[in-house]
Amino acid sequence: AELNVYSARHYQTDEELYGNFTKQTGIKINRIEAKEDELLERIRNEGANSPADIFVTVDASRLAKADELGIFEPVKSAGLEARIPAHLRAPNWFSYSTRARVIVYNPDMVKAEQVQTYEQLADPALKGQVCTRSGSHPYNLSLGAAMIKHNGAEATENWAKGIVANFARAPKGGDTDQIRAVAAGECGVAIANSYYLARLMNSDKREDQAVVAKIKAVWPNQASWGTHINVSGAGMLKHAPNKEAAVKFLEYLASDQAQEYFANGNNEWPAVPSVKVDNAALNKLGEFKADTLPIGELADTVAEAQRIFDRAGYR
Amino acid sequence: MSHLDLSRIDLAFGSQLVVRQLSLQLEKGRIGCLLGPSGCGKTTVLRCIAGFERLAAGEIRLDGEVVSTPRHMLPPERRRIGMVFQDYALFPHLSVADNIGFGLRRDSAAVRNARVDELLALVGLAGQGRKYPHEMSGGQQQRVALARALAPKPSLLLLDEPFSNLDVELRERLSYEVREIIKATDTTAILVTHDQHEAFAVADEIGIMHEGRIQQWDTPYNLYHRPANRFVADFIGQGAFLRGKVLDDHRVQIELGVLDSAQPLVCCADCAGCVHGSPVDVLLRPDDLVHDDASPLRAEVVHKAFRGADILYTLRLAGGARVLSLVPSHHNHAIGERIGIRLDVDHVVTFSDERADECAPTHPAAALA
Amino acid sequence: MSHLDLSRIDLAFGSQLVVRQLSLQLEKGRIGCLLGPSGCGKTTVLRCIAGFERLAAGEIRLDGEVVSTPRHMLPPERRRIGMVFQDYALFPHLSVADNIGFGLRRDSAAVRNARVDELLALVGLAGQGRKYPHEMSGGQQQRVALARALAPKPSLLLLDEPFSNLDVELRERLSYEVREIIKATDTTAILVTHDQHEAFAVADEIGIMHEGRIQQWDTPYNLYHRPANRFVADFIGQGAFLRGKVLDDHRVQIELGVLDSAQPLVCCADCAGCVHGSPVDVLLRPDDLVHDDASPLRAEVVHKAFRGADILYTLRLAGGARVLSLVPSHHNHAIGERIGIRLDVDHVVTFSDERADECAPTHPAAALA
Amino acid sequence: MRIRFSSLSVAAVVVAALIAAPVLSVFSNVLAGDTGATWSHLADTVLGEFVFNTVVLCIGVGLGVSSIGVTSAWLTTMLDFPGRRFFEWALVLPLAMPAYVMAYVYTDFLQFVGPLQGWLRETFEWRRGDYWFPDVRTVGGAVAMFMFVLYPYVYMIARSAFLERAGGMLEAGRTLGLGPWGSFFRVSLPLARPAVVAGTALALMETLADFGTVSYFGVQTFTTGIYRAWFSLGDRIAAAQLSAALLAFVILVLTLERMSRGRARFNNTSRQVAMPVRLRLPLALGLLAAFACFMPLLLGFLLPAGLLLHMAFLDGDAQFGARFVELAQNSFVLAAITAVLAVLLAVLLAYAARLARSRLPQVLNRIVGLGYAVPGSVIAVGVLIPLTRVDRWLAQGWEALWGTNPGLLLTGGIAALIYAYLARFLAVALQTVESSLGKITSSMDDASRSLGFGKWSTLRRVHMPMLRGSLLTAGLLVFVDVMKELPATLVIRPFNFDTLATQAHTLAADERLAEASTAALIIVAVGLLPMFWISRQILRVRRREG
Ligand SMILES: Nc1ncnc2c1ncn2[C@@H]1O[C@H](COP(=O)(O)OP(=O)(O)OP(=O)(O)O)[C@@H](O)[C@H]1O
Ligand SMILES: Nc1ncnc2c1ncn2[C@@H]1O[C@H](COP(=O)(O)OP(=O)(O)OP(=O)(O)O)[C@@H](O)[C@H]1O
Ligand SMILES: [Mg+2]
Ligand SMILES: [Mg+2]
Repeated sequence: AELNVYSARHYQTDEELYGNFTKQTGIKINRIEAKEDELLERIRNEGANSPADIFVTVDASRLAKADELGIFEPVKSAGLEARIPAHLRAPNWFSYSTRARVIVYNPDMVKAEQVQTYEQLADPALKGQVCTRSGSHPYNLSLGAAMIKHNGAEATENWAKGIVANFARAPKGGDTDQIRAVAAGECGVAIANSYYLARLMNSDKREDQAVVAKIKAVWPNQASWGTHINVSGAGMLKHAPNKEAAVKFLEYLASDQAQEYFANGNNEWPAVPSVKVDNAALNKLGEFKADTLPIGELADTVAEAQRIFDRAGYR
Repeated sequence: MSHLDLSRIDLAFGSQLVVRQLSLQLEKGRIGCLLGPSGCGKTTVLRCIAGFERLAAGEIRLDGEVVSTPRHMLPPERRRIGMVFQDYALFPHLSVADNIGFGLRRDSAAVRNARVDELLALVGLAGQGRKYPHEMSGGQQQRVALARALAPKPSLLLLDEPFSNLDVELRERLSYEVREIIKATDTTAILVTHDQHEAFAVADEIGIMHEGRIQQWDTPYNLYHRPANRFVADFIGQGAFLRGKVLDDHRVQIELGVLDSAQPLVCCADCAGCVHGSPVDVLLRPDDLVHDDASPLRAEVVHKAFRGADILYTLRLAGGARVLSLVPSHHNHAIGERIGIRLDVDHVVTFSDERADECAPTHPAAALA
Repeated sequence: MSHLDLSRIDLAFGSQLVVRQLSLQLEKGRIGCLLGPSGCGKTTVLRCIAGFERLAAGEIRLDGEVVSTPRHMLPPERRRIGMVFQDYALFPHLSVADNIGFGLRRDSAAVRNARVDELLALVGLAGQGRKYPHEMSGGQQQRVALARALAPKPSLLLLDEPFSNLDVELRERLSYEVREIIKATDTTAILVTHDQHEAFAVADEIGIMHEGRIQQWDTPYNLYHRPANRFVADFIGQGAFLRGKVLDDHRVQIELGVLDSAQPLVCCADCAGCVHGSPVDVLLRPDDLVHDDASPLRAEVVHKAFRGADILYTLRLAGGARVLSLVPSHHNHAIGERIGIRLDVDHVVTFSDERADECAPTHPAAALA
Repeated sequence: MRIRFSSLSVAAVVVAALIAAPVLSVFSNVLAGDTGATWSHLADTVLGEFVFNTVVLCIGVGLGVSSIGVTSAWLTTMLDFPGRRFFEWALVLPLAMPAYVMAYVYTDFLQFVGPLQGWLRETFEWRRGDYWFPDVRTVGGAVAMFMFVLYPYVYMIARSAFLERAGGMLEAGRTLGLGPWGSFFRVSLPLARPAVVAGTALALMETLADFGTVSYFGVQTFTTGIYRAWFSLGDRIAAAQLSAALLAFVILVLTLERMSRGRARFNNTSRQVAMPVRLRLPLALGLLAAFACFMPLLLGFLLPAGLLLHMAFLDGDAQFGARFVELAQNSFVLAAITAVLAVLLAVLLAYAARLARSRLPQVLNRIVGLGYAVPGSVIAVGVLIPLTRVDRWLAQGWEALWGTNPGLLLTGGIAALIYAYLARFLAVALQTVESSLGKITSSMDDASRSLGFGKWSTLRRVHMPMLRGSLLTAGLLVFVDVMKELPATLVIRPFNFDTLATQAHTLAADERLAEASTAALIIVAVGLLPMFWISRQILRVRRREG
C-alpha cells in the first residue's frame, strides 16, 4: 500500500517521522514538498485524478483556505478529536504542532517593559529600534490577522503605521536575520518565530551562542489575548485514492511518538497537550499563554491584514 | 516544346516592379544570355527561374511542367538546376572540395571524389581542394562556385556573371569549356554577363534587358547589325548617332556623304519612319569609319583609347557631331590632330528621330563614352 | 620621392609565399594598375598597402614614411587610404546613404548629406540612398562600395576590381570619371582589374603580376608592343607564337615570309638570343595578319568568334601552326574555309626559344584560346 | 490550386503553440472575474512602488549586464592581453551561480551582523551609526546581484556574434578611418546588436521573473506584487492580470526594438570571414583589460563561490554523501535532456521563422520567448492547467477503453517537468539561435536549395554546422538555467524526486544558509562540468573556422 503526501513542510527531521510510519504500517509514503499555494493549485488542477491523499501545510490560514476551496474530506476519528484541542482543528483538518511569534530584544538597547506586547512595538518610544521581516510574509500576515480579530481593523492599521514609523531599517531577510540583527545592535527589538530562536539556542556553534547571549526573548501579550501562535497541520483530500491509509497517517501523526518527531524535530510544541518533549531550548523558554482563537478563523482576515499593511507602508 | 518557358512574368519587391511582363523560351541544349545595364533585373529573372522568388504574375514552365505561378512554387531543390550566384555563396564551413561535392550526396565517396577532382582540374584549381573558401582569391572562389554548380550535372544551368572576376585568358578558356560541357550534355543554360564578347562567344541567343523588360531577343549578329531599337543599338557595341535624311529605300544623306544600303533601310521595327525625306538618326559603328590618310574627309581627334590591337578614336566632325573610329594601333595620332576618314558602311541602321523616345527608352547612362 | 613605395616585399600565408620580392613605386597623382591571372596575388598586394597583412620581408613607405615592415605596422585607419574591396564588404545594417557617408563622420550632417548625394549621382544611384545593401543588385552594390571609398577623399585609392560587375557603358563612364577625380584631386591610385581595355584606359602605368612577382612595370603601349617576356606577351592582348630563324638584326624568317622590323629586333630583355641563325619564337598579334582575298597566302578557318565590330578567326597554316586574325565583321567566313591572309607587322617581337622557360615562366592557363 | 503548408511550418506552429500554452493560459485569465477591488487597492498603495522598483531594476540590470557583457566579450575577442585565454571561458562561470544563492551569500557576508562589518566594528570600535556601509539588501544591491550573475548571457551571445565572420566589414571600417574603438562602436557593436539585445533581454526577463532574490532583499517589484495578489490577497485572477501586464510590457519593448531595426540586416556581406589578427595591448593597457575582465569574475563567481566553500566546509549539509550523487544525477539528467530538446526546438522555430513569408511564426516565437519573463511559480501553474486537462482527457479515454483509472499520465513524471522547463527556458535557446541565424546570409539557403537539398537537409547540412558554436552556447545556457531552476521544479516534480536546487531550497527556506551551501556549491560544480566542456568546444569550433 502507498500513501501520497503533498507537503509544504520541509524540515529534514521529517524523514524519521515518515520512515517510522512505514515501519509501523508497511505503507510506503511518497512525498512532494513545495510551497503551499502552488501545491494547492496543483491539487485543484489535478481534480478527481489527483494522486494526493494528504496535504500538509505550515500555516493555519492556508489550511482554512484549502478547506474553503473544498479540497478536503472530513475525517471522523474519535482518537484525533480526543487528542487535538478544539481550537487547533477543524472538521476537515488537524494541527499537529504549534510555534509562537515571540519578541526578541537587546537588553542594552531597550528595556524589558517596553516590549511586553505586540502593540508596544508601535510605541513611538521604540523609534528606530524595530526590525521584522517583510509584512507580506505569511507569518506576519497571520499575526496581523489575529490582531484584527482581537483589536479590530482600525487599531491594527494604526499599529502597523506605528511599527513602520519605528523601523530601524526596511523589512528584509528572514527571522533568523532579525534575531542576529538584534544581537548585533542593529535593532533593539524584533519579532521572530519561536523555532528559529530555539534553534539558535540549541546550536553548538560559537557565533550562535554569542547571539543568544546578547538577546532576551519575551512571550508577548501574556496579560491580554496571549501569544500569537501558528500551526503545522494536515488534512485528507476529497479525491484521495488511499483514504484508509490517509486516515491512518493522520492518526499516526497524533500519536505520542510521532508528535515528538513532528514537533521536536523543528523545535515546536506538540499539538497534543499530553505529549511533553524534552527540548533544552523550549524548556528554557518555558510555559506561556497562547492565543486560543480558533486557528482556522485567521483565514478570514489575512487578506485584510495585507491590505492594511500595504496602506501602512509595511512592505 | 521549349525546355524553359517564361511567360509574361512580373516580379515585385514591395511595390516596385522589377521584372515586367517578361517572356522567354529556350530549347533544350541552347544557351541563352541576358545582357543589360546594372540593376535591370537579370539576377532577379534567374532567381525566379530557380524558384527563390514568388511571381506577381505570369508563369514559368520547365519541360512543360508549371513550376512557378503567383500561387504555387515548386521548391528550388526539385527543379534540377545548377546556379552560380553573383556573390558565389560558397559555404564558409566547408573546404573547397566539400563545397564542390556538396550536391553529390547520392554518389559514393569514390565517385564524388573523382568528380570533384575532375572539376577542380577544369577550373584550374587542381590540388587546392583542401583549402577553405576564405583562403582563396576572389577569382578562385568564383571558379569554385562554378565547379559546384556544374558538379551535379543539372539539366538547367543558371550562370550569374560566372567569369566576372577572371582574367581574360582564363575567362575565355573557361567559357569555352563550359559551353562545350553544356553542348555535350544537352543542358539548357542561361548566362548573365556584362562582357559582350563573352555573350557573343558563348550564347546562342541573347536577350537585351532594360528596366525589367526584354528589349530584343535575338542572335548576336542581329543584335549588332539589326538592333530593334535605339536602346539596343546603343547598348550593344559602340557607336554614335548622326542626323540624316532618307533619300529613298536604300539611301540616306548624312554629313559625311550618302550611305547606300544593300538591303532596304533597317528602321526601328515598330516605327513609322523611313519614308522619303524624313529625318532619321543613323547609327555609325566604330568600324563603319575607316582611317584613311588619303581621304579628303577630315575629323579632329578629341579622345583616344589605346586598346592593344587598335586605338578607339573619338572624332569631331566639322559640323560638331562626334563619331567613333577604330584604327589599328600603329596609327598613333595625337589629340587635336585632324585625320582622314572614310565611310565603309555595310549595314545602315536608322531610327526615325521624332518618335525616338517611344521606340527606344532612353537610358540613364546612354551618354556617349 | 614617390608617394607610394613598396620595396622587395614578401608576404606568406602560412608557409606559402604569395607575394615575392615585389617592388613598385608610384608618384603622387599617378594611377598604377595590377594585371595578372586569378590568384597571382593582386588583392594581397593591396591588402599589404592598406595595412591588413603583416609583411614577411621588405617595407612599404607612404609619402616617405615607413608604414609597414615585418615588425611594425601603421594601423590602416592612419594611412589615409580608400579601398574598394573585391567583395564590397558593405555594412548590412546601414542604408546605402549611411554606407557612403560612413567615412565622413567628422563632417556636419549637411556637408555629409551633400557629399553623399553627389556621390550617389556620380555612380548613377541618385535617389536610392535609403535602400539597404541587400535590396540592391550586384552592380549597384559595387557602385556603393566605390562611392563609399571615394567619399572621404583619401590620398591613396586602392581599387580591387571596382567595375567587374558593371555593364560596359557604365564601366567606361565610371572609370573615366574616377580617373578624372583622381587626376583633379592629385590622388594616387592602384587599380586591380581583369579588363585590359580598362587598364589601358585608366592607368598611367601597369604592372603585370604572375605568381607573386611583377613581371613588367610599364606603359600600356610598351606592354603590348615590347613585352619583357613570354608571359607578358601571352597575357597582354592575344596572339600566337610562330617558329622563326633570325636572319640579321632586323629580319626574321617565318613560315609566312620574312619579317622586317624597323627597329632592331626586340628580344626578351634578359635573354642571350637574337644572333644570326638562332631559332626564335615570333609573336604574331591578331592585327599583324590582315585578311586579303587577293593574297596568295592561304589559311584554314578553324574557329571564329564574333566580336561585334570584327570577327576573331583562328587559322591553321599549311605547316599546322595556328595563328589569330582580326577581321571586320562583314567578312563572314565559314569554318573550314581557306582564306587569304597577308602579314602587316609593325613591331616584331621574338623570344629565344631554347631559354624560353627561363625567360617567361609558363602560365597554367597559357594555352591559346 | 491549394496552398500547401510545409511540414516545417506546421511543425513549428505546433511546437510553438505547445510551448506557449502555459503563457497563454496565464493570459486567458485576464478577462475572467472581477478584480477591481484588488487593483484599486494595489494602485492606491503599492503599485507605484512596484513599478518604480521594477523600472529601476531593469534599467540598472540592463545597463550593467550589457556593459559588462559587451566589454568583456569584445576585449576577449578583439584584443590580446595577459590571461585572455583564461578569461575566454572563465567569464562564463557566474552563470552557474543562482541569483538567490548569491543574494544569501552576499548578505551574509556584507550585512551589519556579517563578518565584514563585524570585523570593521571590532577593529575600529565603531558602533551602529558611526559609519556608513552600503546595504546589499536594497534595489541597488539587487541590481548588483543580477548584474554579476546575468552578464554571462550577454557575454556569451555577444561573443558568438563578434566571432561570427565579420572580418571584411571591420576592415572596410578601418579603411574609412576607424580605429579599434571606432570599429567597436560603429561596426562590431551595431552588427552584434541582435545578439546584445538577445542577451540583455534574457537577463532582464530573468530579472523580471525573479522572486527569491528581491523578496529576500525586501525589494518590492512587479513580481513580488504578483505573489502578493495571489498568495496574500488570495486573488489569482488579479495575479494573472499582473503577469499579463508584465508580459505586455516585455512584448512592447521587444517589438519596439525590432521595429527600430527597420530593414537593416546583420549578416556578413563579405566573403572575408577570417577575423583580423587580435590587437596586442601594451602591458599597462593589457593589465587594465585583464582587470576589467577579472572584476566581474571575482564578484560574480570567485568571491561568492569562495564564501560558499568556506561555509560548506565549516558546517555543510549533514546529508552530504550518497544522497547527493542521486540529487546531482537528477539535476544533471533533467538539465541535459532539457538543453538538448530546447536547442532542437529553438532551431526548428528560428528556422521556420527565417523561411516564413508570413509574420505568424515570428509572432509565435515572440510569445514562446515570453515564458522566460514569467515568474517560475506562475509558469508552473500555467503548465499545470493545460497539462492536467490533457491528463484528465487521457484518463477518461483510458477509462472508457480499459475500465481502469490510470491516474495522471503526464503530470506524474518528469515529462511534465521538462515541459515546464521548456516553456520557461526555450526563450534562452531561441534568442541565442535566432541572433546567430540572422548572421547567415540567405544566399547560403539559396545555394543549398539550388544543389538539390530541401529545407530540412539544408538545415542539417548548412545551418547547423555553421551555428555549431551558438547551439553549444544555447545548450549551455539552458543547461545551467535548469540546474538552478526552483519554483517550477518544486511544484511539478514527481513524488520523491529531489534535485540539487530543491535540496538547497529546503535548507535555505528554513534559514539554514550554511547547510544549504553544500547543495548550492554542487549546483555550481555540476554546472561547471558541461561549461568547461562546452566552452572548450566553442573555442575549438571558433579557432578552426578562423
Ligand atoms: N587567407 C589566405 N590563406 C591562404 N592562402 C590565401 C589566403 N588568401 C589568399 N590566399 C592565396 O594567395 C594567393 C593570392 O591571392 P589574391 O587574393 O591576392 O589573388 P588575386 O590576384 O587577387 O586573385 P583574383 O584575381 O582571383 O582575385 C591565391 O593563390 C590564394 O589562394
Ligand atoms: N531584395 C530586394 N528588395 C528591393 N529591391 C531589390 C531587391 N533585390 C533587388 N532589388 C532591385 O531590383 C532591381 C533588379 O535587381 P537585380 O539584382 O535583378 O539586377 P541585375 O540586373 O542583376 O543587376 P546587376 O547587373 O547589377 O547585378 C534593382 O534595381 C535592385 O535595386
Ligand atoms: Mg545581378
Ligand atoms: Mg583579388
